[in-house]
Amino acid sequence: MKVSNLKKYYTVRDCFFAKRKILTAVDNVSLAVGRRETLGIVGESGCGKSTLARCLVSLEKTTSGQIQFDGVELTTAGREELRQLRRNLQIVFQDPYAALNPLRTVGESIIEPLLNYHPGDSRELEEKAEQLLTVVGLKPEYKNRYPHQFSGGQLQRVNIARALALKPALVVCDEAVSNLDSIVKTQIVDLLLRLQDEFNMSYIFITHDLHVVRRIADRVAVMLGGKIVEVLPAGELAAAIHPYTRYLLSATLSGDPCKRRQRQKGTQPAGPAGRYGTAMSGCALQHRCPELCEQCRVEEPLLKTIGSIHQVACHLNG
Amino acid sequence: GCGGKPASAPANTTLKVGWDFEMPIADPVKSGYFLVRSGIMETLVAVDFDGKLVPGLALEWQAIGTTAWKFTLRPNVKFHDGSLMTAKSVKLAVERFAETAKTIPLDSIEIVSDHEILIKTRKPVVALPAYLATPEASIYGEKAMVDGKFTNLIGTGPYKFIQVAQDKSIVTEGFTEYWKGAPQIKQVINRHYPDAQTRFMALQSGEVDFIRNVLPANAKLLQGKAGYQVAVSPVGRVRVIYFNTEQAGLADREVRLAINHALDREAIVKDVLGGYSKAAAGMFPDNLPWGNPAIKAGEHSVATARNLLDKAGWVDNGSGIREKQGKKLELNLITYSSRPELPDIALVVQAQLAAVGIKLNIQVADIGAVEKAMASKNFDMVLVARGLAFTPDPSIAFEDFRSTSMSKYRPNYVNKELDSLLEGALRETDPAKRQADYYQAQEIIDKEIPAIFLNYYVHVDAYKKTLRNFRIHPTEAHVLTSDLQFQ
Amino acid sequence: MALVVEDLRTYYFQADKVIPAVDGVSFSVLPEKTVCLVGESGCGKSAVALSLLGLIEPPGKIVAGRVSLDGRDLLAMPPEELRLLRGQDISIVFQNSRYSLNPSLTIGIQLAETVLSHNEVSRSAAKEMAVDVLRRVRLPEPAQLCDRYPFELSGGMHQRVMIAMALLLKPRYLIADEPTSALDITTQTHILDELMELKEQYGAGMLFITHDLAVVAEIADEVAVMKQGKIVEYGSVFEVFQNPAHPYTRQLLQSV
Amino acid sequence: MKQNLWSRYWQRLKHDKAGICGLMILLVFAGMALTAPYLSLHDPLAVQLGAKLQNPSAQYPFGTDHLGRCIFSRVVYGAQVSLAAAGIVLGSVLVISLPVGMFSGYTGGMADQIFMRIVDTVLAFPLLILALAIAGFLGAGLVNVMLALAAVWWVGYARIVRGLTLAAKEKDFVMAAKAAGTKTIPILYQHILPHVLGTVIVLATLDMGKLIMAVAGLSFLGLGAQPPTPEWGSMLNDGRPYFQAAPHVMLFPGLAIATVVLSCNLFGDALRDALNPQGMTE
Amino acid sequence: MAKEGEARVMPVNFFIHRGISFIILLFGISLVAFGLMALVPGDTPEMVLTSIGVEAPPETVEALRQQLQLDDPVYIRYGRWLSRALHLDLGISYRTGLPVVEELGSRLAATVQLTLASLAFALLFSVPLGVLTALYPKTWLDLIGRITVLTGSSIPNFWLGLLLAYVFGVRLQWLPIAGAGGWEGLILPAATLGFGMLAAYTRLLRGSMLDALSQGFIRVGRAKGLKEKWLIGRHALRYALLPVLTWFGISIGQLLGGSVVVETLFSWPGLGRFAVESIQGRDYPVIQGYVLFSALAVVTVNVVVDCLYSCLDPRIRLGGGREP
Ligand SMILES: Nc1ncnc2c1ncn2[C@@H]1O[C@H](COP(=O)(O)OP(=O)(O)OP(=O)(O)O)[C@@H](O)[C@H]1O
Ligand SMILES: Nc1ncnc2c1ncn2[C@@H]1O[C@H](COP(=O)(O)OP(=O)(O)OP(=O)(O)O)[C@@H](O)[C@H]1O
Ligand SMILES: [Mg+2]
Ligand SMILES: [Mg+2]
Repeated sequence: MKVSNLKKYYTVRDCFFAKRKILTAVDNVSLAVGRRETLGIVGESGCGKSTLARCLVSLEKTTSGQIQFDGVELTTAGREELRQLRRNLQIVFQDPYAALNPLRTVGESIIEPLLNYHPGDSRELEEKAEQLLTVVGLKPEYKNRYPHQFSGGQLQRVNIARALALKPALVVCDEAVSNLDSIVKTQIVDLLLRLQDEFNMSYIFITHDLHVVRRIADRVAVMLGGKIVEVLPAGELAAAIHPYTRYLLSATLSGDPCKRRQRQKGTQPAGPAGRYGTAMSGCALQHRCPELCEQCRVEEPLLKTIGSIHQVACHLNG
Repeated sequence: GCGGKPASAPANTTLKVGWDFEMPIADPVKSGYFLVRSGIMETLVAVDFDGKLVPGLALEWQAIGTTAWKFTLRPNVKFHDGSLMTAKSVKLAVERFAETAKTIPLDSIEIVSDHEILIKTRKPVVALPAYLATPEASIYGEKAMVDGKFTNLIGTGPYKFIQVAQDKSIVTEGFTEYWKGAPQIKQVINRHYPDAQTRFMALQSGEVDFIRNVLPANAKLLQGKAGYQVAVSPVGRVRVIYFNTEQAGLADREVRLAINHALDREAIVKDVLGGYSKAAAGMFPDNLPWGNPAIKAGEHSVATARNLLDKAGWVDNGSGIREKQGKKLELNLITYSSRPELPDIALVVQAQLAAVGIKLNIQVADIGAVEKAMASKNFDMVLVARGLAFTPDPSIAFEDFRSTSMSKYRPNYVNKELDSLLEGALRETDPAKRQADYYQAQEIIDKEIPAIFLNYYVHVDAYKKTLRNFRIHPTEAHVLTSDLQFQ
Repeated sequence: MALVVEDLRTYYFQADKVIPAVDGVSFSVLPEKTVCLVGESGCGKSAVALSLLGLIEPPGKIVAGRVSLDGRDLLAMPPEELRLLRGQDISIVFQNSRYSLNPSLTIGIQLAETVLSHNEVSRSAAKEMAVDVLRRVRLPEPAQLCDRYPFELSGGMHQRVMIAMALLLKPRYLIADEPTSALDITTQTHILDELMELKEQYGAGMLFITHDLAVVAEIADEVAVMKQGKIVEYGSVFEVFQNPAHPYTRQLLQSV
Repeated sequence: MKQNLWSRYWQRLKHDKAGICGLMILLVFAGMALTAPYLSLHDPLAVQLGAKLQNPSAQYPFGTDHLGRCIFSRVVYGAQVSLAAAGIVLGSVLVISLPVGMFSGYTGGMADQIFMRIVDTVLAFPLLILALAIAGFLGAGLVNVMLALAAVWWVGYARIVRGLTLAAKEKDFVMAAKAAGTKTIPILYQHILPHVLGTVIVLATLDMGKLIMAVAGLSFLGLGAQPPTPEWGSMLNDGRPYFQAAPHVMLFPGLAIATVVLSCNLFGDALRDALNPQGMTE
Repeated sequence: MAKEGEARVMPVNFFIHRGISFIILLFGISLVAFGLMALVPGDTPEMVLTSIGVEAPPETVEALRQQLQLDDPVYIRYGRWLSRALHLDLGISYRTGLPVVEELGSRLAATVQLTLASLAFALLFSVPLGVLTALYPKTWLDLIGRITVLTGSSIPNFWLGLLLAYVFGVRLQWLPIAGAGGWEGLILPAATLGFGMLAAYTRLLRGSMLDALSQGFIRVGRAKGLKEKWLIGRHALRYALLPVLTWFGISIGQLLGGSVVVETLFSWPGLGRFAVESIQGRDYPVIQGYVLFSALAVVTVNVVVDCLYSCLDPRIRLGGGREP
């Protein structure tokens, strides 16, 4: 998959009679994911990751830009063409409850993609559903339950099962494991990796969990304010140079009760996150970057390649 | 207690009337019938209870030659606005009537004197006084017209129009300077109750003192109840079945005659109409002076009917329906539902004809569809209730049977003899000869049976016993008369 | 003075069987203390949270147990009293945050109504409180955000709105069901700081449900490990992290 | 999953006593319609002036009407006409309006705009007048009246369906279905329809009675079932003159209509609940 | 964070959009209103004459035909009619001879009064009943509430009206039968009409309330300690009102026309009855006028409903973000 200059705007209004304003959720994003590759996307909450994900699978009209998948341009593809592509392009939604039809059993939801492309014997499909449920660590008899009878993590796994049903070439996972306990999370990540090996699958993996990113991703893209500000190999996360990425890394919790962070009382931690209102020029991080320079305020930094795959958008460290 | 009741008049002299039909308050050339019924307006020529023409606002009239009539007006008749009725105002009203109604080929109206006018026509109009007795020819004051438009209701009748109340009821007051003398009733509130049941309930609950058109079943309920009086008034209307005499089976007179014998008129009167009617003998009821007394009601005899049909070649091969040359004797009857008794009568007719082996299919439509069917001659039988006396002259009723007339209820029957007879009568000025012609025409119709007259209409009204002097004209024109009063 | 849960049992009654989502759970949350509830997905953590506030809906039912807040039995309380208590004394952040906001009311209204239904304050004061609390959870431009509708927000923003709502009245006890699962780490640490401040400044007790053991290590005083409706291990955070007694706990800790 | 979506609804429906009651009554009426020739005691069309307006008796369980016809037999036969007419109209209304409304709402765009303008235009006209005009144009007769009613009635449904579709299509699970590669038609059928159906069923069951009455109303104007066809609405109308004198003439056809409408509604409510699994799994 | 700027891709203004479709709609309505009459059987001039009680000779019919300019091509007649209609001249009633606008206008108030009163009646009972039956589903309260409401509206209009009139007018003599004059006269017709709507609104509301109550935000509301009344009223009811509102918009036309029976029964001087009388009397100018009139009313009400709708559902107002 190759994405170039993708943009997505929303119009919002503060009150009924106010003028509409344009909100740029995704701004000029270009990225590429190869076969059998996993691209991790991390970034601040609200920076446009989910919007990007929805655009990538063509569930949301993009404002501009191109998305190529398997050599086909998604933004201009016809309805049926798109549908055929979706066999190889699946998504796991961020909100597991909303993404399941409350009037259907999860079993039905899981086999829905199968039914669409390989309609077959209902007995077979049922077995398949049970099998998928087992794979994601749920009991097969859960297939007859309704979404409201599940816990959050269970639903998330149902969503994963649905996305994997077709063994697609690319799965976009929007915080697919955030509600899972570490054991199950590990299992699911292992599962995903195994499937990748087996079927040459690719993932776009959106998450906040840096551990997971390290384990699963080949490359990591860091998003900020609708833009990608850094791309680097997952193994070299430590070598990140964009201030925001570094900040993310430093904020990691120790995981040991004895090494608790000392809370800096009274200090305003790292400034207000981004802006949501007035137009802004310059770097998205300008209000909280420790190493701000004059250029950062006026000019928007562009993504520059500095290593073989390492790219970064920063005036100071580029 | 209901609103819309102006506080002034004392209750015992206020008459509240529940009407059955709409009460348009407008130009009398359009809504004259209500204006006359409610006693707001009057015509030059009036009709008495026997259906005869009598002086109204005109004292007398007289034909001058064949195309002119002289009318002498009643002196000292006052309009509701206090002005005196003059020849000029009469001329105005009659001219407008002739213009819209187009039944009178008016040439001119000359004002001979203050009390005399001369109405000249382009063609002889024998029944001109009768035409002028129709409510549309009501007389109104000059001030009624503003800028060539009828705007003010200024009549001469016993009740003077006051206003249309908020609830669309029409308020009138007794006119103290009425030429026959001031009426006893001080105020009348006319209200329209389109639904017969609620109208009846309004009487029961005391909301109104008098209602028109009571359903037979309800009239029975009132009978013997203290405090109420049911008035049964025969009027000039007949329920009639018209045949399309060009339709296969019905072209045969024997078949029509058989149908006539198959019908049990008395049963219909008794069981469908609750006795509030009278089996018909010919076209005109007794209370109109035009009927031929020699004509008797068709005799009910199933045997005769069967014989006639057998003779005509229609035989029953066991299916219950008679056949002739492989064709079944199956007829359609169209009627309409705005007079609710008609579909019921149709059903009874259906049953009675079934007894002699005729299959009748019923189609209930609205009056428009009935007229359309008759105009396009696309019918076998229609059942309608025909008004005979809106214009108190027999000629109108006979138009149905004159093959060249424009009547919408022509049974598609052509009889040269009848035609020439009726055309002659239209020009006949001698009343006696005219009557003879019409008697003869009735005999022909009775013999040829282009139509079966079933029964005459009887109007059933009900009112509180305290109301006095209530009586209805056969023309249905006068309802609220000046002599009405409470006890 | 504590939020005490004794032998709580919450079952879901299915047509053919009974699902014991919570099956005999006891613990207590003391003021200024944070109890972290961890456990495998689907073990009944959310059910515990709901039971504490008497929010279990049919076909679910609390079949046994006691929940008492400062000695008052929550489950036997008259409705009006319970209502006053909710939100004011004890508040909750739900797991499904997106599903938890009314789609047709603005964020501001949904925050302000919480204030208004407990305190006699003016509308504008309530609004101010709302803006203030949105700022505290690090939502940008809180004043404008008040006029936005839920569908315009991202998943993490939803979650922060829900946290803000729970913090609004400075409750004495806070139940948080995976409140930071959709947040990036920087925002998460900030939110945790904010919660700790609530604890320190107002002496609030907290029941924190999470999967993230790092978070547990960071904030917990006590840890309860749940498995299949039961608490299998319960103790101070140091004990549990250093000497896990139950095999499941050990497994959990190793998996990080 | 062994049973499909719809048969599962039935499983749930079974437990709703009021709904099942309603269904039973409807079935009884349907059975009555089918077995009318065996059930009726007299010829429903036989005019017997001698026996008119009789009170209920052993011979005439519901009494006789103003023409001496057995009301019981007429009610029994009337079930055929009235139920069939209302049912067929309602069925065709649903068959037309569901796909059209869902499609229009789901796909949006120009087609939707045009469709909405047409719907608005039709909706803006008084139902009765439109039906009159159409029936007048097509001619009298029960079938034409049914056609006319269906032609007018579907529009309102289509609009409601469209509105509900608009709301449903914003939900994440519809997106998820699309992402799963589900074609438009199955999305409409499997995801949107169940969400739309609840409200539509409520309305449809309510309209059953309205339709019976509308057929009667048009019959009264001479456009519908022709006398002596025993049709409930017309029977009720025919009984009006005897409202006080012989109340039973109105009572029985009235009760028949009321019972059918009532059971339709109870059944409809049950259906609605069955379509919504939440809060109903006991 | 997302970046924002002034509107660059301004969509067609909401109001312009509405205005244009409004005009198209009116055009469609006028076309249908005019064309409708061509479908009704019966010859106009003859009908006119009959309705004024005159036996029409052919010359007269012809004269009237010319007077009404019925021989012109249809589109010319339509154009003429439309241009007059735009000047609020809808012609003269054949039956009464008064301007149609005047006739309709004088009856409008009565119809509006009756409609509003019956609506108020229906809402007065259906909102609490709908809410209550949804709050306690599958209980006796639910069953009894539903059956009561349903029974009321399962009884055909004209039968119910007669029963009410008989009981309260004739037997008890509490209320006047003719629904005229003061407010007492409004009660019976409004109740009869309202009863018919009661079930529809109650059941719709019950259904959508049940739906609303199963939403997550209700649970959140409880957890926040919102007052139950506020929770039901502000959250659930507001959410539940959407389908009811749609239904209202759709049924307003029926409501205006559906009052015919009740207006006739209670002798209420309203538009519906007048229209039906006009249909029976083939009073074309009145029918056309009425059709236009009620179409306008329906369209207007629907615009209001749309606005209300967008207040209740922000997604519609803001246009959402998603495309199919
Ligand atoms: N309405 C219901 N009907 C039947 N079973 C239910 C219902 N709600 C929850 N359950 C079941 O109860 C159990 C406990 O659910 P709960 O939501 O408490 O889990 P959890 O510990 O919060 O899990 P997670 O970490 O995944 O959110 C689960 O197995 C779930 O399937
Ligand atoms: N339908 C919409 N209308 C208007 N604005 C929207 C809409 N959907 C998202 N946004 C805005 O777009 C921005 C990006 O949202 P998005 O959901 O993509 O964030 P995210 O990166 O997924 O965040 P999180 O990690 O919190 O889920 C946010 O500021 C959000 O408010
Ligand atoms: Mg997101
Ligand atoms: Mg949970």
